[in-house]
Amino acid sequence: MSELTTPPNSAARPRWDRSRIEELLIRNAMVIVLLLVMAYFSYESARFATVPNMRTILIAAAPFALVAFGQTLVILTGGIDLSVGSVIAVSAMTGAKVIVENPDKLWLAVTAGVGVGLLAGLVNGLIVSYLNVAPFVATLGMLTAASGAAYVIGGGAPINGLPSNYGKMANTEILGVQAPVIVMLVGFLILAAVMKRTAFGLRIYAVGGNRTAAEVAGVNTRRTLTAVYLLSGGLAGASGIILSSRVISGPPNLGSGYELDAIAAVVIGGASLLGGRGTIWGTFLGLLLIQTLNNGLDILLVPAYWQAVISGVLIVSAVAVDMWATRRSST
Amino acid sequence: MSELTTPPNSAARPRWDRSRIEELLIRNAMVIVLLLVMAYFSYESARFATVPNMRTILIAAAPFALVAFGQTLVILTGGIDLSVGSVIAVSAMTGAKVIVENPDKLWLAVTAGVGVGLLAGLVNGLIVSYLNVAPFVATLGMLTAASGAAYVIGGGAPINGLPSNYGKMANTEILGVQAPVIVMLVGFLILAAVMKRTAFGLRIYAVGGNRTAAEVAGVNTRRTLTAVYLLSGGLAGASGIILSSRVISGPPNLGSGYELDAIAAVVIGGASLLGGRGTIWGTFLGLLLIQTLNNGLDILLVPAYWQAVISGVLIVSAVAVDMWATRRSST
Amino acid sequence: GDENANNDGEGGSGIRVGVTVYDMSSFITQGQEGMEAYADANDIELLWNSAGNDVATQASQVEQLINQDVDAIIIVPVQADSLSPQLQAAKDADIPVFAVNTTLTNEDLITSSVLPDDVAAGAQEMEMMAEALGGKGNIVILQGPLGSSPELDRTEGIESVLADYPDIKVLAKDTANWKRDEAVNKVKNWISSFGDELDGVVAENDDMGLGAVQAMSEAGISLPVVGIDGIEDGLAAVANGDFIGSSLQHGRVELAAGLAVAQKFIAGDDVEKTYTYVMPPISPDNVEQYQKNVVTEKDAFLATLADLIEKNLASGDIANEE
Amino acid sequence: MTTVPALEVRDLVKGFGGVPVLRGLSFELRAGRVVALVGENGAGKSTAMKIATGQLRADSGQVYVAGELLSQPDPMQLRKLGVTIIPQELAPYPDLTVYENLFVGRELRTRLGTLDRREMVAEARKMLAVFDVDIDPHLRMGRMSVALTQIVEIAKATTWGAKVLFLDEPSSSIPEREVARLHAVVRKLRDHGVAMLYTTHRMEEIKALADQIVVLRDGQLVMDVPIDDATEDEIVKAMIGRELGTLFPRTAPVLPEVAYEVRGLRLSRNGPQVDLSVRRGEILGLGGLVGAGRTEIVEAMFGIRRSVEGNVELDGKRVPRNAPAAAIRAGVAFVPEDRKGAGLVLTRSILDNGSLPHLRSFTTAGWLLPRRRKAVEEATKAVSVRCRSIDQLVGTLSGGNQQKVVLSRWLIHNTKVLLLDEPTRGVDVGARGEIYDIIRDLASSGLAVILVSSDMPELIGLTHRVLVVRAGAAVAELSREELDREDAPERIFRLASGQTDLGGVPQSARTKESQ
Ligand SMILES: Nc1ncnc2c1ncn2[C@@H]1O[C@H](COP(=O)(O)OP(=O)(O)OP(=O)(O)O)[C@@H](O)[C@H]1O
Ligand SMILES: Nc1ncnc2c1ncn2[C@@H]1O[C@H](COP(=O)(O)OP(=O)(O)OP(=O)(O)O)[C@@H](O)[C@H]1O
Ligand SMILES: [Mg+2]
Ligand SMILES: [Mg+2]
Repeated sequence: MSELTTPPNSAARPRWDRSRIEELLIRNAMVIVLLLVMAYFSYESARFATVPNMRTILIAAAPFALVAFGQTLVILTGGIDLSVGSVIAVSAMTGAKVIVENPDKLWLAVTAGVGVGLLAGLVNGLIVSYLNVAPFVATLGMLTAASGAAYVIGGGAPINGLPSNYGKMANTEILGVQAPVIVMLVGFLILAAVMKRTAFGLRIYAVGGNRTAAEVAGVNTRRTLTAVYLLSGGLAGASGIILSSRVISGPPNLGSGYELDAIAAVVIGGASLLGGRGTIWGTFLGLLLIQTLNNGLDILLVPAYWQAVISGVLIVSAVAVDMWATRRSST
Repeated sequence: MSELTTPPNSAARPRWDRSRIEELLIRNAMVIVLLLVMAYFSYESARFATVPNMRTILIAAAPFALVAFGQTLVILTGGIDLSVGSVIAVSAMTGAKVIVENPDKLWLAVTAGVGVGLLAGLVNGLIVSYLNVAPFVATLGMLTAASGAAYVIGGGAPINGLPSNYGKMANTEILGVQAPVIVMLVGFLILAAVMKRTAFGLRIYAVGGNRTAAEVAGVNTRRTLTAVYLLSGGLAGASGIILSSRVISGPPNLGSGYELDAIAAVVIGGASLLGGRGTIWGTFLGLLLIQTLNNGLDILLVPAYWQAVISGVLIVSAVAVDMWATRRSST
Repeated sequence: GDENANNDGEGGSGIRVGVTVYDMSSFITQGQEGMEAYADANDIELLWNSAGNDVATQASQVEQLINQDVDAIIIVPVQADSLSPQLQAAKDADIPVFAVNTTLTNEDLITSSVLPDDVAAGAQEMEMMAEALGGKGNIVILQGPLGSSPELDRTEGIESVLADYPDIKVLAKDTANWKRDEAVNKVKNWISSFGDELDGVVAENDDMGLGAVQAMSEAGISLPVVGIDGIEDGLAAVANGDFIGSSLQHGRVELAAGLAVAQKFIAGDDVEKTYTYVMPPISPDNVEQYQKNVVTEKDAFLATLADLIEKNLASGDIANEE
Repeated sequence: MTTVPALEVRDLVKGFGGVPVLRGLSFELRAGRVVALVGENGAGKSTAMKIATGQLRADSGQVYVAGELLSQPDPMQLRKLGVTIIPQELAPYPDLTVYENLFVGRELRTRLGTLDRREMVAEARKMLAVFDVDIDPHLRMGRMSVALTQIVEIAKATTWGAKVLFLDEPSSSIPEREVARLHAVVRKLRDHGVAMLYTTHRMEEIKALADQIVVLRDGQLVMDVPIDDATEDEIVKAMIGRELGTLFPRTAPVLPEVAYEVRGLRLSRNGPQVDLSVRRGEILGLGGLVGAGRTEIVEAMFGIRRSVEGNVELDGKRVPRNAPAAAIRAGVAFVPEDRKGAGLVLTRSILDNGSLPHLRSFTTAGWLLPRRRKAVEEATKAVSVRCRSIDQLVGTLSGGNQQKVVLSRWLIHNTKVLLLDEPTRGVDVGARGEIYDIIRDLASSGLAVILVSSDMPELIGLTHRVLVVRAGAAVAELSREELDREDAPERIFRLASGQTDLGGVPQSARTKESQ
């Protein structure tokens, strides 16, 4: 085998594998961008690089991270989940409604909220995999419908007057780390492991890389797809519970617009919207970049609308650089 | 040779081309859905099927139609333009700003507004075609950035005190038809003709169907792509001017969310988000369906949030039926 | 369905009033309850539309209502200074138009308006804060969606008071779009930015104020916070000391007043050009009564609302709740 | 030959991710001459063509068209200079009609500048008539079979007056008689002075068509001579660096037990019924014309295409229909005809692709086990996949090696039946021999094999028995003895095309058919 595995003229070829180094560099490119942004903010404000501020970034990132992780799986299959913003709202409203009516049944509120998210995800998944409706359309419909449902639950208004035990969930600390941050990190570790080390993860990549080939290899692609949307819905539900617990209220427009930010995080993290390419780690970097920008620009007192302009330009630039690097390494 | 061109069992194959008839039926399916919806509303309310109400539907559809037409071209190339909502806002703000500073220079305001739209579209197009950034990301960046820019133009506030001549544009009637409706119809006829009768139209389909092949066939795919985004931006700009003229006001959040409705109209109209398939006529039907729903549900006094639920479900169902019909006809 | 369609003439004794609101916010949901209570009591049919925060949609809805030949149109605008072509169309169709909550600039096209004094509300909350700080300190301001008229007016009110307090410094002001979750993150970032320098948070509504309270509790600090609106959680925050105060904008009262004005006009009574809803201050002393009206005993309150509104219109103090 | 070459490349160097693919390649194409470009899978043929047509950029080297050096060749510029390509991966616009497909990029216009559709349809008819195919130009391209698609692609590239034409395996998926028409077209173009570079893995085509032969090995030119100066053996030796043994040594004997049995399988209510059985150790061939429905049959047997009724049994146990996963578990393996489209996940590694069908046996509670790697490593070694490591992405392997990966993954497991659909399409002679060896070895170890092939020598040389399929049903069977007779190809063809005459002779039928 060995003469077959080494191409002739190997003298001309460097010992280390250039493509791997470039791949490493590309991956690090986003780390480097993140570090540069952080360095800039630290230079501009002594208030940025402090422990409390890092905690602030992390807790803001947490609910958003769950949604982005779920979105990563969906995008890896070549789909998209536009409904997560509304699913956050409908889960939060459900949780709030349940807790207001049963103030001592915290577990019921959490179960109901996450359950509604799972249900929405399941419906998305079934529509996408069995009715063959394009994910964009199926989840756009769910975006609209679930947002309506969130208002229906509250009768058009936010649910106020939540008992304080509901707020405990998101506001507890364990060993000095806030509970949502722990949920985020645990979620990250589990999902990263699932994607790298389980059959389910491999099937997700396979379905996204080539659905027909996955089918030929005996993968139940419909089940895989359904599971992925289900997960995305469930994570959005969990995110809705965390968000509403954090603000101890159930606003029917909670999470609106999160879908676009979540997708942006995934794409900044190097995933392809065509499916098959991307990692949970990349998404984590992408969302840290977004959250760091939000935080740092606030600290520098940049007005909201300028923040929008700057984020828009930075995100497109980051992706353009990434594209350029990837192309260079593969052509 | 006959065995190559005729599938086996050719006795069972009718003389007329089955696919064409089915395609006709599929196309009519959406017309039928539209007519059913209209019939239902007419039955429920005598106020629905009146000339003034039809005029209301049409004038509401007009600015939205321009955006959806542009979006159709973009989607035909396999792309997506998420930025149109913000481009509407930034164009409206520009037009308003110009007319407030030069109350008698209507032409300047219109030129500036549409020009800003064209510029945004050009930037989208260049980023997509030359930097190879995924259209979703490029236009998502533009969505954010242009929305910020709309606020920057107004200094964070709407532009007030527009002269009444600015409102004349959208509120004039020609032979009893409101100007925006005429613009919509003319736009429809021109674009439908362009797509059917010009090389540019054919090339748009080709680029969306198979970009590499188009390149090999000598199509300047980058120019085609750029032109399409440019057009989409310009149409969004025109839409922004019409909208702001219609209400004689320059709100910085004008048009927000229009992108998703426009995409929905295109997809309901039978286009594929993968590119290469769809028509302007289909989009026209799709947007009439959406506008009729909006209008009819309002007239039936369905609460806004129930409207959202109903629209979401109806749109997904319509597309699912369409998918089913298409599949049936092609297997 | 059919009933509306067929009995639309003046055969019944009732009148038909079209309403288009900017969106179904909690304020509007309250307002709808108030209007419906008043409508039931006065045999008025309401045609309720929500514009989803889109001016163009609102324009279409006004046109639809004109088509339906309603007796009056009440607009709770998405955008101040908009819709003049539609107002003109209503005038041409001889349908009176009433603006509630936000002004529509083209005054001669509007029969009458019922407007909260947002400038005064902003000033009122800033006065509360100034008093709590002893006229000296550093604050941050959470604004509504930039460019919306309550944001513009409340900011104007806040700034007018600040002019009298040269020792109060505004460290930062930015929008959190009326939202609690956005405000939490915004204020936490500001706490990072300013640390101990910060002395108080002025929020242009209660929701954002509650977000600020949450942010401070996460950061382990406690500073005076003031809001506007008197929503359920805001009233509770005043009661338990999280807020130093708020201002009551009671949607039920304000929107019902708008409907009452419309009804009077149709009945041929004289109406004033503008009714101003001056938001009563909420302090720990009076919060209990408002909690009753807004939350705990709101059904009882709604039952008496029609009479209350009549009384208020006569007295001119349309925000009165006693 | 004093004129300048129509197109010339000099010293092309190209690498992907640090791995060199072309190392200083030079050749020239002259007007009115056909150059055959041959080489193993992965030798760099497509890469060279893509560079010469501007789709890829070389790391260094020059492209001259009619003596002019192009600084940065791009497809549009080359198109203007009269250079075009029929790519290896077919590239139709599936949602456009046939005539639109033919005219994109050179639309016919009316005097007003609008599209002249009527004229385009008329022209399209003429263009297709050259190939003697009666395709309605209004048909949607996506509804055409691969073979017809390829013919339209050929018509597209050959009829607009190109001066230099690259044909990258144009005959890989069209039946033999259409290949003959393609050759006629190529000769006609040659007579009109077009310069052509033609890639193929079919030896017989080279001799039939080319004036000059260029052999590529590992990115370098190892032979560039007039066609008459090289024998077939020399060409093969230059390509693969060794002598090629006999492709089809005698196959091992068949065991008596029936392994796999299909009874009454129908793909649609009124469709034809499929019955067949294969014994252990047996290689059963399915022959037929393109579009005969062989692919549909094996896909339905495996379960990825819906069947509505019937019975499939393996070792006497029923295998559920319409459930590929269950079929795999039962021991059925399937190598699809379209390896890129249906066989492989190009964005994943050899490891992942190799283990994908067997994840159940490589996991506990869903978690992947280390023994997966060892199993895949062994399987790829057994078929000598040429790769850097099993972590290499499958998409970066050459065609033949990809095919071996698809095959190798069924070596890992308890495979009992192997369904092969065109397993050597686009595979070079060397690799083809290796694949034949593997198939034979598998059969002699007791597997039952069903081989769908349009390659006549392969069908006849490798199998124990051949079923001829027409219109979705088996119409005849040829035993090994019948296959050994001289007229076997002729008989299979006649059976496949529905000429019921089973006897010998009718030479007239043949000539009539090829007119
Ligand atoms: N995009 C790519 N990235 C990495 N390697 C590539 C890429 N494209 C081609 N290669 C490698 O370049 C080599 C040459 O590929 P090429 O397609 O030119 O081969 P070929 O001679 O046309 O083979 P075949 O007969 O199978 O078509 C192969 O080893 C292949 O793995
Ligand atoms: N020329 C054609 N026109 C229309 N339909 C065709 C044509 N060729 C094939 N088909 C369709 O494809 C089906 C069979 O195709 P299939 O790919 O299974 O055949 P095959 O014998 O495997 O051919 P190949 O040798 O190309 O793999 C037929 O039932 C027919 O419906
Ligand atoms: Mg090749
Ligand atoms: Mg086949």
